[in-house]
Amino acid sequence: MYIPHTDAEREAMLRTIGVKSLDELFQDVPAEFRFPKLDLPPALTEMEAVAQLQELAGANENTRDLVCFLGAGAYNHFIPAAVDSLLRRGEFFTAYTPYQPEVAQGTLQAIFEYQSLVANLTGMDVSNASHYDGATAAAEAAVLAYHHFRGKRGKIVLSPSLNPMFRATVRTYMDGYEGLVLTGDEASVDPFLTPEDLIPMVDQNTSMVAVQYPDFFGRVFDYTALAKAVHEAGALLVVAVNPTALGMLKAPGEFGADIVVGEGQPLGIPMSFGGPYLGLFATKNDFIRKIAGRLVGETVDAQGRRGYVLTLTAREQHIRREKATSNICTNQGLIALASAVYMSLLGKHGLRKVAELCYHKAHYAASRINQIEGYSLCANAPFFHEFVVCCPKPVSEINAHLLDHGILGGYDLSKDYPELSNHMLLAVTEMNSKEEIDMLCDVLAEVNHE
Amino acid sequence: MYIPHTDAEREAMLRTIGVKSLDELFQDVPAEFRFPKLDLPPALTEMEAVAQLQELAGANENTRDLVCFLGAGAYNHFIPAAVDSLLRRGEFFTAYTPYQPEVAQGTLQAIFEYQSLVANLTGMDVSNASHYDGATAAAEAAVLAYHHFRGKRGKIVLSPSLNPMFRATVRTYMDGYEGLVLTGDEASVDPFLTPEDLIPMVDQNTSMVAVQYPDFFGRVFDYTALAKAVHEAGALLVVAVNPTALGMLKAPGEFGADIVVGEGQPLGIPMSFGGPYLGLFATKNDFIRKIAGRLVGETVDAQGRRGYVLTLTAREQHIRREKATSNICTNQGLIALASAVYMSLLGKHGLRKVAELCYHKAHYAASRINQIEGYSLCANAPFFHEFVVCCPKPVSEINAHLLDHGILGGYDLSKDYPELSNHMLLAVTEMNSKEEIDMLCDVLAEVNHE
Amino acid sequence: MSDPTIFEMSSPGRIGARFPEPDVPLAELPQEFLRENLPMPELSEIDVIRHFTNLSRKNYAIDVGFYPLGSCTMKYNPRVNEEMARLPGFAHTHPLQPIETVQGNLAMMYELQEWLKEISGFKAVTLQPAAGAQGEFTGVMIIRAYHRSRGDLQRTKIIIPDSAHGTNPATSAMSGFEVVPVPTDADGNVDMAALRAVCDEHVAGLMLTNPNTLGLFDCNVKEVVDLIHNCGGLVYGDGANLNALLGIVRPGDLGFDVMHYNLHKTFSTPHGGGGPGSGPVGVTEALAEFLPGPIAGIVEEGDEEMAPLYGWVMPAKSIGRVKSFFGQFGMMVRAYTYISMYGPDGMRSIAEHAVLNANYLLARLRDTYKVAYDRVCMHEFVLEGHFADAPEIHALDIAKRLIDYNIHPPTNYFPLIVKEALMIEPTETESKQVLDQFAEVMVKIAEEARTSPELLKSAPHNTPVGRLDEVKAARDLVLCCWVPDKA
Amino acid sequence: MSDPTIFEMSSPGRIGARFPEPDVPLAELPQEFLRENLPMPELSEIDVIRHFTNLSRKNYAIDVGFYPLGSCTMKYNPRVNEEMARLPGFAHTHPLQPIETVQGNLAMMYELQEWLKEISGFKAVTLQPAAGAQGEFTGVMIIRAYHRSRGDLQRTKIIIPDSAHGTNPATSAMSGFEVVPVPTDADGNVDMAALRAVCDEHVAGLMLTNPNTLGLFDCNVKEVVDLIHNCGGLVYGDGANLNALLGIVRPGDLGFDVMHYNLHKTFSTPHGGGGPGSGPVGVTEALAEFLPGPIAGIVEEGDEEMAPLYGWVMPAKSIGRVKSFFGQFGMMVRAYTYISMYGPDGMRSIAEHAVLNANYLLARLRDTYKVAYDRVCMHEFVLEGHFADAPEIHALDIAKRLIDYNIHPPTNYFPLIVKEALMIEPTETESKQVLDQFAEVMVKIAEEARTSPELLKSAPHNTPVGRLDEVKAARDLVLCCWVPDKA
Repeated sequence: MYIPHTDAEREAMLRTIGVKSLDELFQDVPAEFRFPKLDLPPALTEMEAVAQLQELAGANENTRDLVCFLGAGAYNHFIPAAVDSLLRRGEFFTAYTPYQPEVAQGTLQAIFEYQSLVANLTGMDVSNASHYDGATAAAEAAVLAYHHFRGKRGKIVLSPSLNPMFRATVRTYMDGYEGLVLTGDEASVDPFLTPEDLIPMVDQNTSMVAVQYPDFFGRVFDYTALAKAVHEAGALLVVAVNPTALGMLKAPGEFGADIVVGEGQPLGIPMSFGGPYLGLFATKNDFIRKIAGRLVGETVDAQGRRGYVLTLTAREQHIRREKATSNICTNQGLIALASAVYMSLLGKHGLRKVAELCYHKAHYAASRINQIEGYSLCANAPFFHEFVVCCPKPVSEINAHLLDHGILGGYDLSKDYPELSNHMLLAVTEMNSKEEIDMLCDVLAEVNHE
Repeated sequence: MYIPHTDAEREAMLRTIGVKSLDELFQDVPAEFRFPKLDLPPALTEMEAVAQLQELAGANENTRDLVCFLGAGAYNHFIPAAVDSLLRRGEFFTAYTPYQPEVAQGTLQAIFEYQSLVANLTGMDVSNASHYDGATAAAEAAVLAYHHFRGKRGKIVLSPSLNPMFRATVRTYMDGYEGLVLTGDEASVDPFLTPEDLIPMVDQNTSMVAVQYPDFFGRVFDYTALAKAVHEAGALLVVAVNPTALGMLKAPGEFGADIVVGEGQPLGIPMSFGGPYLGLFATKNDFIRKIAGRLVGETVDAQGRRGYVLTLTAREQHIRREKATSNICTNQGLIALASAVYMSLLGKHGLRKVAELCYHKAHYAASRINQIEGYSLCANAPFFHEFVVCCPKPVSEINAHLLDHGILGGYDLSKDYPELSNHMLLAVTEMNSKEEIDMLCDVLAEVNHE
Repeated sequence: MSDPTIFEMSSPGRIGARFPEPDVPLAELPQEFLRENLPMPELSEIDVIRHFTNLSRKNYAIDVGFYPLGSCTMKYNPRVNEEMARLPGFAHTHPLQPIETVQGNLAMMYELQEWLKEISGFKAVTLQPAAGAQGEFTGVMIIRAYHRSRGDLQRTKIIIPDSAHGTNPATSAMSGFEVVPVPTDADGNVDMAALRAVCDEHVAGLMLTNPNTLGLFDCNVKEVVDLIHNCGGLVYGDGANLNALLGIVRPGDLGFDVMHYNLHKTFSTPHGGGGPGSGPVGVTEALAEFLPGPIAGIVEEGDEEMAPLYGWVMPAKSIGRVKSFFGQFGMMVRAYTYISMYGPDGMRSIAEHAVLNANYLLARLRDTYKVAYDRVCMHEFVLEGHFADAPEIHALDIAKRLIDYNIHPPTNYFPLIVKEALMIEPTETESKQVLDQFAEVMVKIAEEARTSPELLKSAPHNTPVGRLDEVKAARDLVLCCWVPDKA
Repeated sequence: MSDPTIFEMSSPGRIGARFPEPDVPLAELPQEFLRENLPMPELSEIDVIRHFTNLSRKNYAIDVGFYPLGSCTMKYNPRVNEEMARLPGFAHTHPLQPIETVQGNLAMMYELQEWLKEISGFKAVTLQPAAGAQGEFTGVMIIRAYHRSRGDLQRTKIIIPDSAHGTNPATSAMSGFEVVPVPTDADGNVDMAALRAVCDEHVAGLMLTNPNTLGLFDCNVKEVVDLIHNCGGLVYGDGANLNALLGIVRPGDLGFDVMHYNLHKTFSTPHGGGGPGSGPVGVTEALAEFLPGPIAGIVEEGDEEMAPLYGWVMPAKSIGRVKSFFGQFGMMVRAYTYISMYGPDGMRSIAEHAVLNANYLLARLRDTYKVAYDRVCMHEFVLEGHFADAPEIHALDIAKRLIDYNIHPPTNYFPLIVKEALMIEPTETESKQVLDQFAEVMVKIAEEARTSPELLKSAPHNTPVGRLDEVKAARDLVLCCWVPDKA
C-alpha cells in the first residue's frame, strides 16, 4: 500500500473540506451500488507478493533454461546490460508523455534520436515515435493508405507470407471501412508465392500492397519489381521488416518502399511473453502529415537554444477529435527508448555483426538439418535467420520430444497454414551456439527413428 | 572492452604527443621486464561473460532456493525493491568520495542522514560515515580506546560471546601495539558466561570491555551493571549490536555504552557471500575528535544555504599522515546509503515490526525444537532471533541431512568453541514461515531417529 | 545547454557492444541483398550511458516531484512491480511456447482477468489491447459487432458528451461511426434534454466518461444508461478515470456494457514517458463472445490434487486480433502485483484517498481560482487559469510558472468546455504535505499574476530550455538528427 | 535549494514498507529489555524514492561526465558487472554455507586470485582486505610478521618517499613502525643518495608508489628495490596506480615483495561515493604463509571427469583476519567479470590507452600550465594551478571553475610536493573528444584567470550550493539531523 495518509492528516483534511467522513464524498454515487464488497484476495505485503510472483514465474520454463529455436515474430537476442540500466532511471520510466517540453527534453531528444535511428536503419525519410507493435503498425499503414486515397481505392493486397498476426490485426482495424476488400492471402493462394506472383493482384483500385522482409518464412526477396508494379498502379508498397536483418540487408528504402513497418522487439526488448513490444513505422517524406502517432521535431527557444517538441500535433486525436484518422496517444515510449539505447550501443559495427551471426548460425543449422534423414528445407529462396523445415512427423509431436531435451522447438506452421502440416519454422540467433544447434540436430534425427 | 579509441584518433594523439608508437611511452620501464606475456584466458564479449558468470552463480545453491536458518553474523532478511532501485542510480554508484562538496551534496546529505539514523538507532550521540564491517568497526573501537588512554592502559577485555571474527580482527589490528594484552575470551573461559562474570576482569589498566548485544549466541543481557563497573574503572564499554534487534530492544546508549559498533548487513544488504557489508560505529560526543573514518557535518555557503561537507578532516590520514591513528579512507559509502534507504523505508513502524517477527518466529522455533527428543536449548537467557541447540549428533552430520531436504542448517559452534561440540546456533528471521520451521523440526526429529 | 545527438557524438570506427566471432562454418553472404551503407552511430558504452543519463536528468517525473496532471493519474509506481516484471521466468518466455511450459504466465493472466472483472462488475475481460485508446477502439468495434450480429445494421451513430476524453470521437470515427455530441448541463452532468433529443434507433451506443473530465460523477448516470439501453444502444465506459471508483461503485453494476481499463493509470504501471500502456476491456455476458482473443482460460479443470490447466480460448464471434500475441504482458505483471498488494479494502482506500486529496486541494484553492463547476469532486477538478484583474495571464503562464517551483503543471486547456482550464489530479499517493506545498505555490502564483505578471509570462526560468518555438517546429520540420554519413 | 532531511519529512504514524503479521503463536516480549522510543523517521515509499532520487541528482559522477580525479582512476564502470554481482546465485549466498553448496563462489575467487597473481607477478594473493588502505595495513603487517618470524626484531623503520600516497605513513604508524621519509629528486624519482643514507639494519621495508603520485615511473626502481633488499628490508608496492602497469610490467618481476590491488580503481568496481572498495594483497613465495585468511584453494584435486573441490585454506603463519568472512565478495564478482572481458591483450591495452590519454592531455596543456616534472608521464600528471600574472588565483579556483563547465575537478593540493598541485588522471575509457573538450576548457580558464579572475574566485556558479563554510562545519559541529522526536 502506497497511501501516505496518517489518521491525523486525514482528519485535518476532512475538516478543511468540511465533511465528517470519507463516505460523505461519495453522495453522488447511487446508494444501491455504493461500496460493493469486492471478492479479491486479501492484501499482501511486498514480501508476500514477491514470494507469490516468484512462484508464478517459477512455474514457467524460460529461455534462459531452455534452448530456444522459436521465432515467428519474437526473437531471443542478447541485450547488453546497459539497456535496462538506463530504462530503470525514474526520470524516464515515471515521466508522462512530454507535453511540457521544458521539463521533458530528455524524453523528447531520446525520441527524436529514436526516429532518426529508425529512419536510417530502414532507409526511409522519417519515423514516428512508435506504434504499439509490428501488427498495429501494419494496421496503421493500411489506415494511412486508405486515407491517402481518400477511401477511393477499395483493395488492399496482403502477401500470405506477411506475419499472420499482422494480417489479422489489419483486418480488425479495417473492419470499420465499408466496402474495403483485403485480399492476396486467401487459403487458395500458395503461401510460398514470390513477390512477382503478387503483381497481377495489383490494380488501379489497390491502395497498398503489404509484404514482409525477410518474410514470415524467413525468405529474403528483392522487391524491386513488385515496387515498380505497385507504383505504376499508383499504389503504396508497405514493407514489414525484421530490424535485425537490416543490419546487413538492403534497406527497404533502397527498393522503393513507401512505408516500412516492423516489430521492433529484436532491438533490445525482452521477449516477455509477447509484450510490451515496439511498432516501427517509417515513411517517405510525402506522408509526413498523414502519419498517425506522435512526432518529435527540433526547434529553438527564445534564446536560440536547440530543443525538441511534439510537433504536427494538429493531426492528433485530442485536437482533430472525430476528424482524426487514428486514436493513438500513449505509444511505446519506454520501449522505443530501449531500442534507441540498443541501436546506439551496437552501432554500425554491432548491428552488422549480430545480423551476420544470425545468418551464419541459421545457415549452419539449415544445412545440417537438411542432411538429416526425413527432414528437408522446403522454401527455396535465400533466407536470413529463419527457415522452414519439412518434417517426417507432426510438428507438435517433434516439439514435445525436443522439449524433453530442454529444447524449445520451432513454430508449427499448420496453425496458420493448414496445408503446411509437418512444416516447422525454425529461428536461429546469435544466442544459439554450435553445440546447441548440433544437439537440436541430434534430437531431430532421433525423433525420426522412433 | 571499454576503450573508445579508433585507430585514427590514436594516431592523431600520438602525433600531438610527438611519439611514433604507444611503446615509446614506456621507455622508463626496464626493458627486460617490459610487456610480459600474461597467461590469462582470452577476452570474452559481454554475451560470453554473462554465460560464464551465470554458470558460476548457478553452481551455488542460494538462499532463495534453500530454506535458511544460518546466521552467526550474516542474516537473511527481506530487502524492499526500492533499496536496490536507488543504489542503481549512476550518480550514486559511479561517484567518488565527496571531496568537492558543491557537486556531491547528494552523497553528503545521504551520509549525514545515515549518521543520524545510526545515532538514533543505537541511542548514541554521533556516528561516523561507516567502517568496512562489524569486525573492523570493533577493531577501530579498540584503537580508539587505546589512544584515548594514550596507550597507558594495556588491557582489553573481550567477551567470549563477542563474535569470534570480531575478536580475531581486533587481535590483528592491535598486534602492532607492543605490550597490549587482549583477554577475557581464553579457551578456559566459559563461553556462556554472563556480563557480571566479566566484571572481575576489569581493572585500572583496562582500556575497554567489548560485549555483544544480542551476543553471539543470540542472548540478550542487561549490561547496566557491567557498564557501571567498567566506568568505575575508568574504562570504556564497547557494545557490538545487531541493528535488527534494536528495533525493539533498548538502545545501548540507554545502559551506558561508550562506543557502539555492529555489523550493518541486516539493514537491507544482501548476504552476498560475506561482503560488501557495513561497519556501524557510533559514540558519545566525548569521542568525536577521536573517531576514525569520515564524518559529514552540516554548514552553510556564502548565501546561507544549508549544505554538507566532510568535516574534522584534520583527523584523517591524508593530512595527519604518520600521526593518524587510522588509515581508513574509502569506507562503505554505497552500503551505508543502502542501509539509510532501508531504515527510511521501514521507519519507526517497520523496524519494530521486523524485530518482533524475528523474535516471535525464533521463539516458536526454539520452543518446538526444545520438545524434540534429543534436542534442547542450552543457553538459558532471554534471546532475540538466534539460539543455541544441543544436538544428539555432530552438527555437521545434522546439517548434511538438513541440506538433503533443502534446508541450510545452523552454525556449528564447535568451529570456534571446541568445547561446544554438538552445539548448533540457529537463526530465524521474518523470512522463515511457520511451515519452514515445522519442516526444520520434522527433519531434526528424523535425524535423531536414524 | 543542448546535448549533442548520438549522431553528432559518433566517431567513425568506434565500437560499443562487441559480439563473439561465429563458432560455425561461415555461409556465403547473399551479395545481391547486402546493404552498402549502414548510417548508424558509432559510440562506446560510456558515451551511451552518459548521453542517456544526462538526457534523463532533463526530465521531470513522478520520482522527482508532484505531477498533478489531470486525467493521467500520475500515482507512485512501486519499485517491486519493476522487479517482478523482470523475473527471468516472466521476462524470458516466448509468447508461442507450448502452454504446458507457461502455466505461471497463464495463471497470472487468468487471475488478473478475474480481478478486473470483480473490480468493475463485468463478466468477461480481454487483456489484449495495448493502451487505453486501443481499448476504446476494441470496445467500439465490439458494439459494432454486437449490432451486426443481430442484423441491426441501422445503428450508425455514437453519442459522445462534450465532457468526454478526446480519444472518444476519434475512436468512433475510425470505427466507422458518426459522432453525435451532447452538451454538459450547468451542474457538470450530461444534459438530459439534449441526450433525449438524439436518442433514436440509429444510436449504436454512447461513450461516457464517468467521473467525467470535469472530475464530476454524473448524478444522472443511471438515467443516462437507461435512456441509451431503451433506444437499443450500448453504453461504453471510458475507464481512464476508474481510479475514483475502485471499491466505490462498479461500472458494470451501473449498467455499462463495455469499458476499458488503463493499467498504466489505475493500476500504476509506469507511464514510461509515453508508454507502454495497457488497455484491457471488460464487457457484459452478452458481449463476451465478441472479445478479441485469444484470452487466458482454463482448458482442463483442476481438482484438489491437480491445478487446472490454463490455455488459450478464442471467443466465438471475436472481432479478431487488435495486436500481436496477448497484450502488454510486462504491464500485466506489474498490475497483478499492484492489485495483490492492495486487496479489497485497499482498492476502496485508493479511491477514497484520491478523492480526499482532490477535494482537499479544491477546498484550499477555491477562494483563489475560479472553479468551473463547484461541487464535491471525485479524483480531480478543473480550475480556470485566468484572473479578471490580470488579463494578460493565461492558464499556460500559470502552468509554466509552476515549473519554477519544481512542480509539474496540471493538464491545461482541457477539457475544452472550461475556459483556460487547469485540470488537477493529485492521486492518492501524495501526502498532505505535498498538497499543502502545492496549494501555497498556487496561491503565490495568483498573487504574482497581479504583482509581477512578467514572472509568469517569461516562465519557466531554470529549465534546460525556455518555451520553445512550436510554430517553427511544425513549419521547418526537422524530424531526424543530422547524420554525418548522409551529409 | 536545500532538500529537507528524512527526519524533517517524517510524519508521525506514516508507514512505508509493511510486513506480514506473524504466522506463529506469539511469544511473550521481554518487557524489561524493550525500548520506549525509536526515534526513526516515518515516511512512505514515494517520500523515500523522491528524496534519494533528488539527492542523487545533486551529485556529479562518471555517468554524468569527465572525472579526471588524479590517483582515483575514475574509469567507466561497466553495467554488466552490476548485473553479474546481483545474480541470485551470488547475491543470496550465506558466507558460512558448506563449501559443497558454494563451489561457484569459490571457483570464482580462486580464479580471480590466480589472475591477480599473473597480472602482477606475485605468487600468492588474499582477497580479504576491504579496501586499499586495509590492503596496505595487511601488507605492512605481513612485513612485520616476516621479520618477527625470523627473530629479526630490530627492524622498526619503514621508509616512505615523499611522493607516496598519504595512507602509507598512516599505515606504517598504525602497524607500529617509525616512518622515515625520503625526498624526490629533480627528475621526480626517489632521491637515491637520500635513500642510501637511511638504509640500515633497522629498515623493515620501503613503501613505494610506482608510478608515483607525480604520475612518473621511477627510473631507478630496480636500484631502489635492490638497495632495500640488500639491507634486509622488504619492498611494499602501493598498487593504487596499477592501472598504468597492466601488461606493461609486473611489480613482482621488478622485485616487489608485497602489493595491494585496488579492485575499485584498476578493475573498475564502482567507487560508490566512497566505497565499498576492495584491496586484495599479493606477495612473493616467501611471504605467502603470512597472508590473512581463509583463502580460496583447491582442497581436492580434480581430474578429467571431476572438477576440483574448492574450499578454504588458512596460511600457516597467517597474520590473522583483517575482517569478517572473505572480503568484499560482490566487488570480486565485478572485477572477475571485468578481467574476463579484457583478457591478456586487453590488459595491456588498458594501460597503453590510460598512458596515451594522460600524455595527450599533458601535451595539450604543457604550454598553458606549468608542469612540475615535465617528462613522459604514465597514467596521470601534475600541473601547477597558479599563474605569475594572476597571483590571486589558486588551484582551488581553477578546480571550482571547471565545475561551471560540467567537468569534475582534478585532485588538488596533492601531491604535497608540488605547489598548487592539480593532479590529472583521465583513464583509458575517455575518448579524444572528451579530452579535447577538457583541454579547451582548461586553456579558457587560464585565460579567464587573467581577464576575469572573479569568475574563478566565485565559482562554482550553477551548483545547488556554492563554496561551503568548512570552518563553521568543524567549529559548530552538526553531525546529525535535527530530530523532531528528540527536540
